Amino acid sequence: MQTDTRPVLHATGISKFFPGVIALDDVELALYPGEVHALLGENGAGKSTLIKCLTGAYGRDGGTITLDGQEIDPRDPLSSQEAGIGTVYQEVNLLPNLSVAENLFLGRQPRRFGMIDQRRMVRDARGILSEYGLEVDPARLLSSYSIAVQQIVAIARAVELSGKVLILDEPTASLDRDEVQLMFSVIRRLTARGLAVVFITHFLDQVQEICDRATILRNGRVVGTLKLAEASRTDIVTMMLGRQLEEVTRHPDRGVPGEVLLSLRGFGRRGAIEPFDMDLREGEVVGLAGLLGSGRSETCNAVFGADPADRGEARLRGAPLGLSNPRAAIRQRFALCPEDRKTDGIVGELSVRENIILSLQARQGWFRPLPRARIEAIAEHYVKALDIRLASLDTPIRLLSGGNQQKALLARWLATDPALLILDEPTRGIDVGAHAEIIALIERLRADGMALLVASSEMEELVAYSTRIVVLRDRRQVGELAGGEISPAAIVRAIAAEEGAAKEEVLA
Amino acid sequence: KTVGFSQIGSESGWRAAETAVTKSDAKKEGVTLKFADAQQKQENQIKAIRGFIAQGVDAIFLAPVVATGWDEVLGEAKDADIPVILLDRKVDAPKDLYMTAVTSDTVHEGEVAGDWLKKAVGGKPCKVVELQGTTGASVTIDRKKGFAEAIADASNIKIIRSQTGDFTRAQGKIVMESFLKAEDGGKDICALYAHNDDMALGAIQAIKEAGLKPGKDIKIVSVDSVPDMHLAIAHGESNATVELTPDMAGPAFEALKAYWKDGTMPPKWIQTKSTLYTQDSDNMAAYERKKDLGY
Amino acid sequence: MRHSTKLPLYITIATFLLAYALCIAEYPSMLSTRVVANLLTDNAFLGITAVGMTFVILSGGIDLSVGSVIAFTGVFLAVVLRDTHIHPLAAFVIVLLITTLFGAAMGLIIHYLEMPPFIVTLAGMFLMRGLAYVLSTDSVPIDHEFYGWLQSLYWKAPGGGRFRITGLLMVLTFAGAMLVLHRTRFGRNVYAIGGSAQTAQLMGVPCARTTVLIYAVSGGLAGLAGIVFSLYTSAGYSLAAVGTELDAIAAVVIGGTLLTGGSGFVAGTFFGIMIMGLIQTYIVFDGTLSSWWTKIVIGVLLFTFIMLQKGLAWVTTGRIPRASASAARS
Amino acid sequence: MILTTLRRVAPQLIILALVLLLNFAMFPGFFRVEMHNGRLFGNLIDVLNRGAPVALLSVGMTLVIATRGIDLSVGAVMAIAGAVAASVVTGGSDWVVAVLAALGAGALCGLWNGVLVAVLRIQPIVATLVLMVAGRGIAQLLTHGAILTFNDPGLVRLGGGTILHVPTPIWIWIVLAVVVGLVVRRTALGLLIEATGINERSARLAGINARVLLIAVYLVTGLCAALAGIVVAGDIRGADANNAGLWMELDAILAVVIGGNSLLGGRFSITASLIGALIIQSVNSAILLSGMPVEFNLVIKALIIIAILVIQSPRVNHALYLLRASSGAFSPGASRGASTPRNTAPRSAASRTDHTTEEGRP
Ligand SMILES: Nc1ncnc2c1ncn2[C@@H]1O[C@H](COP(=O)(O)OP(=O)(O)OP(=O)(O)O)[C@@H](O)[C@H]1O
Ligand SMILES: Nc1ncnc2c1ncn2[C@@H]1O[C@H](COP(=O)(O)OP(=O)(O)OP(=O)(O)O)[C@@H](O)[C@H]1O
Ligand SMILES: [Mg+2]
Ligand SMILES: [Mg+2]
Repeated sequence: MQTDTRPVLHATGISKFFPGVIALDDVELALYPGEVHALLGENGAGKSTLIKCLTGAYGRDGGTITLDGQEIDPRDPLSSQEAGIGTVYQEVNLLPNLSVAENLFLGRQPRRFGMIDQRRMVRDARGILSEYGLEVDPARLLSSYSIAVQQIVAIARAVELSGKVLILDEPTASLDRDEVQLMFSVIRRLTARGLAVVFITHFLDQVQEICDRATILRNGRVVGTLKLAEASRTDIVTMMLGRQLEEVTRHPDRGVPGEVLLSLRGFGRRGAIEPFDMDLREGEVVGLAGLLGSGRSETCNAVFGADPADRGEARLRGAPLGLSNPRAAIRQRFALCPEDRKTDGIVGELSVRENIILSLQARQGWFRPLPRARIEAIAEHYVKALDIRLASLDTPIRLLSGGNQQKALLARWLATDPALLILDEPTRGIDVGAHAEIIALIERLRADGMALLVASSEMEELVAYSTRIVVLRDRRQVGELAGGEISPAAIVRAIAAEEGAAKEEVLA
Repeated sequence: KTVGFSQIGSESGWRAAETAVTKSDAKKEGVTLKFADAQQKQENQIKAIRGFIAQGVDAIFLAPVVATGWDEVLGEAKDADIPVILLDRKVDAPKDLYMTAVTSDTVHEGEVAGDWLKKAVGGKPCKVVELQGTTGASVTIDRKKGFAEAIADASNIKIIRSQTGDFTRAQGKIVMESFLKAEDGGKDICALYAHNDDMALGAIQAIKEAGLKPGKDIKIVSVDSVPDMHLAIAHGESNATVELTPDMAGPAFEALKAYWKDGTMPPKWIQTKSTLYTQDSDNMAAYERKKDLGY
Repeated sequence: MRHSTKLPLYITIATFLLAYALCIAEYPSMLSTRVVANLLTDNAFLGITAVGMTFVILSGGIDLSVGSVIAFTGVFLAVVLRDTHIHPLAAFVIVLLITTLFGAAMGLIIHYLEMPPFIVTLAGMFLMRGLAYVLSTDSVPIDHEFYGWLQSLYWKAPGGGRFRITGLLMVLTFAGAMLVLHRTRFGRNVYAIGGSAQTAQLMGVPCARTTVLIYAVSGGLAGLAGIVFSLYTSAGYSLAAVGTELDAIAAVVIGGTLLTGGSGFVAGTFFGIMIMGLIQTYIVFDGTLSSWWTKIVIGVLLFTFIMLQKGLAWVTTGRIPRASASAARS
Repeated sequence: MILTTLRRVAPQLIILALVLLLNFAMFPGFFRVEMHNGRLFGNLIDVLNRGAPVALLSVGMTLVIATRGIDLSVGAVMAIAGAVAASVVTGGSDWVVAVLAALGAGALCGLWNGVLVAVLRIQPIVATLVLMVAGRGIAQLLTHGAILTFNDPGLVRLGGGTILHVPTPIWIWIVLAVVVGLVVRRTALGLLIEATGINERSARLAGINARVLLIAVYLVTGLCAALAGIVVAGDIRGADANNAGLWMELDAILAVVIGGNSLLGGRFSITASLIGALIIQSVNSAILLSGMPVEFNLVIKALIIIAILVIQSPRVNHALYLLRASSGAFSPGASRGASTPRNTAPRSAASRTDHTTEEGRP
C-alpha cells in the first residue's frame, strides 16, 4: 500500500481568518494511505482549526481539498462524514442525553421495517466497544460514564465512520496507558487496511510510538513536515516552539513541608468517595494517582465543597471548618481548577479578562467592584506570566484554544492568591512548552509555601512535582508514597498490589 | 336542588356583578349553585357542562363565551334530561336544546345609543369616533352593527375612526388619546361611542387631559351603565349609557321554579330591558342602587 | 438499571394515579366512564398540540404559535365550508398543508436566520391570530353533514361515557409520536439537537432539515388540533384557544420533559395532559370556587404537582446510587 | 463607555428611527409637541408615556433573561400591585403607604419566583407560570373582580400627572432605568449576573453566590412590575385586576429581545431593552394612527416585528459585514492585537452553525 504515492487527502493553501487572528495561513497537509500523520504545534497554533476546516465544521477562507484526487468542498461535518472522514473533535463532542449506543450509531442506526432496531444497536455497540476493552452497558446514558469512557466512545464512533481518513484531535488527553495502547492497536489495524490517520496530541512519546510523519504548525503556518524516524524529540520541540526547551529532568528537592494547613478526618461522600484521612501541609504538593474513575476528581471536589462531603470533619490550622460549598472554601482561600474546563470552568461568552478576575471579584462581594486599572493589571500580568495566547483581553474565552483556556483558568485562581490550590488534571491539553512551565509553576508555588493538591493521570508529571502521592482505587485511598519511594513504577505497583489484594479477598 | 353555572370568566366589573347577583339569587331561592369559571375559554365551558352532567345537577345556567359550537354538549345535557338556561348571550343551536335564553338584545343596545346620538346632535354634522370591544367578541360585533344601523339614515353623522379598546379602561384611554391627536387635538371630534362603560371612562380621562370637556366638547354615549358611569353622567362628564342588567339569573330562577312546580315551559327568549340613562335621569339613585352589586 | 432514565415518566404516571385516587376519595362520582371519556375528549385538541410541543421542546425550542394556529384552522375551515363546496376532507388536507408549511417557515427562519424560537413563534402567534381575524372576526358555525357524521362516531360505554373519535385520534397521535421519537432516525435527531445543537452538528446530524421538520410537525399537529377543535365546537372562531400554548407547555413540562431540551418522553406528556384535565374536572366538581379562587387554585395545584414530582424524584434518586463505570469496566 | 453603549444600541436606534418615520409618514403631525394646560402634549410624548409599563417591566426582564431565566408573572404582579395600592388608598391610608405596600407586594412576588427558581430549582418558565395564573386570581380576590377606583391625588399623579410638564411615568421609568443601570454597571453585579447566566455551574464553582443572586434578580423584577402596576392603576384612577398587565409579559420579553439581548442569558444591555420597549410602543402607535380596520392590527404588528427581527438576525448582520468587508476595509492581518468589539449581535438558540456564530463577528 505504501507504494501508492498519491495522497488520500490533500489540502493546499488552507487559510482561515478570525477577527483579529489569522488562524491558518496557506497551510498544506498531505495524507498518504496507511500512514499515521501527527499534527503538532503549540496551544493555539491552529491544529483544531485546520481539522475543522477540513471537515467543514468551519467554512474556510481559502484553499482546496482533494480526496482521492477528487476535489471536495465539505460544507458541514455531515458531508465530510459521508465522504469517509471520521473525526474526533477536541473536547468530547458527544451527546450526554443519549445512550452510549445511540451516540455510537447516531445517524446510521440499524433499522428493521424502517424502525430503529434497538436490540441490534445495543448488541453491535457492545461488540464494538469491547474491542476497546470497554465493558459498559450501551443502553445507559452516556452521561453516566466518566469523561474517559466518553472519549473512547467518541473514538469508536469516528473509527466506525472513517472509510478513508480518521482524524483524532487530542483523543488521549484523558486516557490512561492501557486505553492508549488499545487505541493504538485499533489505529494500527486501520492503517493496515490503508486508512490515513491524523493524530493530534501533546504527548510526544505517543507521537514517536505510533506516527510515521508529522506536520508542524506554528502561529497558523506550516513550519515543516518530517519523517519521524529521522527526527529527534528535541528537533520536534524546537520546531514547534521556535526555540530550545530545557527538559525537566530535574527531580524536585522535596524541601521541608511547613505546618498542617488542612486536616481531614473520615472525610467522604456517599456514592462518590469512601471516607479518608488526609493532611495537607504548607509548602507541599500532594499528588493523587489512580486509574480512571478511581475517585481523584471526587476527592478534589469534596475538599473544595463542590460536591460537599457528607461525613467526616475538616480542620483548618486546627480550627473546625465547614466545607459545604465552594464559597465557604474560597473564603478560606482554597482554589480548584476543575477537570472539565468546558462545563465547570470557563464562562464562555465572557472575555478572558473577566474570566480571570471572576473569582477574585466574587470573593470581594457584589458591591465592591475591582477598580478598572487593577483588573487590567491583573489580567495583563497573568497573560504574560502564563504566556496565554490571545488576540485581545476582550476576546470571549470560548474562542481561545483549549490549552490557553486552561491557562486562563489557572490565572483565575492564582489571582485569588490561594493558600490551598487544588488542580484536577492541570496539564490536560497543554503543549510541551506550557507543560514544562506549569510544572515549574507548581514547583515555584510550593516553594513559596502554598499547599497544593494535584490530581493527574500522567504519572511522570506527578512524580516530577509531588512531595507525597496518594494512590486511589475504586474511590478509596489505598496507599501513600513519600520521598524516595516515589516513582512511576511504585505507583503502578501500589495500584496493582491493591488489585491483587482485592482479588484475594474475593477468593477467600 | 343543585344548579350548575358555567360563567365565561371575570374579565370585567360587569361580569363580576353578574356572578355576584347570580350567587345571591341562588341563595335567596335556596338552591345550591355549582359555579365554574371558564377563564374565557369555550373548551372549559364545555368541560364544565360535561362535568355538571356527570355530577347530575338539576339545571345548568350557561353564559356562553361564543354563540357557536354548543349543539353537541347541549345535546348531551338534553339526553341527561337537564334543562339548560342561557344567560346574557344567545347561541346558534336548535331551540329545543335549551329551555330558554335570558338576554338583552345587544344589537338593540347599539341602536338605542345611536338613536340617542341622532337626537342629541339634531341635524348638525357630527364626526364620531368609536371604541370597539374585543375584536371578535359577539357583543362587539352586535353593538357596532346596531349603532351603525341606527345612524345609517343620518347623513350628518359619520364614524371617522374606529379602534378596539379591548373593553378595558386602560386601553380605552390610550386609544382615545391617539384619536385626539390624530383629529387635531380632538377639535374635529363631536361624539364618542364606546362599546362599554369602562372604555368610555378611560376615554373621559384622556379627553380631560387633552384640555377638553368630556360631555360638552365631545358627547359620550356607551353601554352597560356601571355605577362609575352613573357618577360621571351625574357630574356632567358623560351623556348617556344604555343599561345592561347584571340580573339575568333572576328571571332564570323564576322560569326554573315554574318548571319544577308544574312543568311550565317559559318562552324561548326572555329579553331584559335596555334602559337608556341620560343626564336627565336620576343617576345618583342608580349609582346608590348599583354600587354594592359587585361591579 | 435502565429505568433511571425513565424515572421522570414513571413519576408523572404515579403523580396522576395518586391525584386521581385522591379526587375519587373526595368525589366518588369521579370514578365513572363519563369522567374518563370526558378527560379524553375534552383534552383531545390540547393533547395533539402538546405532542407537537413535545417535539419542539425536546429539541430545545418552544412554539408559542400553536394556539393561534388552532384558531386560524377553525376559522379557515368554517369560512371555506361556508363559502365553497369543497368537501371537508379536502379542506382538512388544505389546512394541514398550510399549517405545516407555516411551521416549516418558522423552522426555516429559526435555523437560517439564527433567531430564538421564542420570538419567531411569538411573531407567528400574532400573525396567525391576525389572519384569523382577517378571515372573520365573527364566529362561523360549521353545519356540514360530514361533521355531523364524524361527531356521531362514538362508543357509548356503560355508565354514559362517550368515547369519541377525537379522543381516539389523540391516542393514535401519541402512539405515532412515540414511534417516531424513539424508533426513527429523525426522532433521535430531535433528541440530539436538544442535547446540544452544536455537538449534533459536529456529529453529522442534518440540523437544518431536522429543525424545519420539527416545527413543521408542530405546525401540522396544531393544524390537526385545530380540526379536532372545530369538530369539538362545530365552528371556527378567531378568539378560540387563546393561551393554549401555555397549557401545552405546562403539560409537556409536567410530563417530565426538560424545557432545556434533549430529555423527556411523549408518554409523559400524555399524563401531563391528563393531570391538567384532572385539575379542571376537580374544580368543576368542587363548584364552590369563585372566579379568582379558580385561578388561585389552578396555580396552587400546578405548583403542588411540580413539587410532588420533585419530591418523588428526590425520594427515588436518593436510593439509586450514582452510575459507576469502574464497576462496569473489566 | 458611552461610545461602546452607543455602538451596542446602534441597530436598535436605527430601527426606532425607522418606525418613528413610519409614524410620521402616516401622520405628519407626529413630531409636534405642544404645551396643553401645563403638560407636554404630542404623539412623541405619548410614545414615551405609554411605553412606560413595558419599559419598566423590561428593566427587570432584562436582568432575569440575562440569568437565562424568564418571568411570565410580571403581568399578574402588575395587577396585584395595582390592587394592593388601590385597596390601601381606598382604605383611607396615605398614598405613600399605598405605594410602599404595592412595592412590598411586588417584592414578595419576586421573592416567591426567586425561591422557586433558585432554591427549588424549578424551570423559570414553569415556576413563574404558577404566579402568572394564580397572581391574577389574587389581584381579583383583592378587588372582587371589580375595578377599584380611587381619587387620591398622590397616586393619580404617579400615573397621570406631570413633573416639570413631563408626564410622571416618563420620569419613573427613566429614573428606575438609570438607578438599576448604575447599580448593575457600577458594581460587580452586572458581571456576576452575566456569568451566572452563561454558565451557572462555572459561576458557582468560581465562588459566586448564584442562589442569592438569582433571588435578588427576580425580586428586582417583581419591584419593577409593581411600579408598572402602580403607574397603570394611577393612570386610569383604578385597579383593574382583570385586565391590568394582561399579556404584557410577552411585550416585555419582546422588548428585551428586540433590544438584542439573548434569551440564552449572558451579556445584556438595559438601554437596548428600553429602546426595544419604545420600538414596540411606536409600532402600537403606528397601528392606531394608521386607521386600518382593527382586524389587521395583529397582522401589521406581526409583520413589523418579523421585519425588525430579520434586520437584527446574526445571519443578516453577517451578510452585511461581509458586504462591507468585501468593499475594502477587510485586512485581517493588520489587526492582530487590536481589540475585538464586544459580541453584540443577539446570540440565538439556533446558533448551530459554527460558520456564523464563531467567525463572523464584525
Ligand atoms: N471561533 C474562533 N473565533 C476566533 N478565534 C478563534 C476561534 N477558534 C479558534 N480561534 C483562535 O485561533 C487560534 C488557533 O486555535 P486552535 O483551536 O486551532 O488551536 P490548537 O492548535 O488546536 O490549540 P490547542 O493545542 O490548545 O488545542 C487560536 O489563537 C484561537 O484563539
Ligand atoms: N455526573 C456523573 N454521574 C454519574 N456518575 C459519574 C458522574 N461523574 C462521574 N461519575 C462516575 O464517578 C466515577 C469517578 O469518575 P472521575 O472521572 O471523576 O474519576 P477520576 O478518578 O477523577 O478519574 P479521571 O479524572 O481520570 O477520569 C466514574 O466511575 C464515573 O463513572
Ligand atoms: Mg486544539
Ligand atoms: Mg478526574
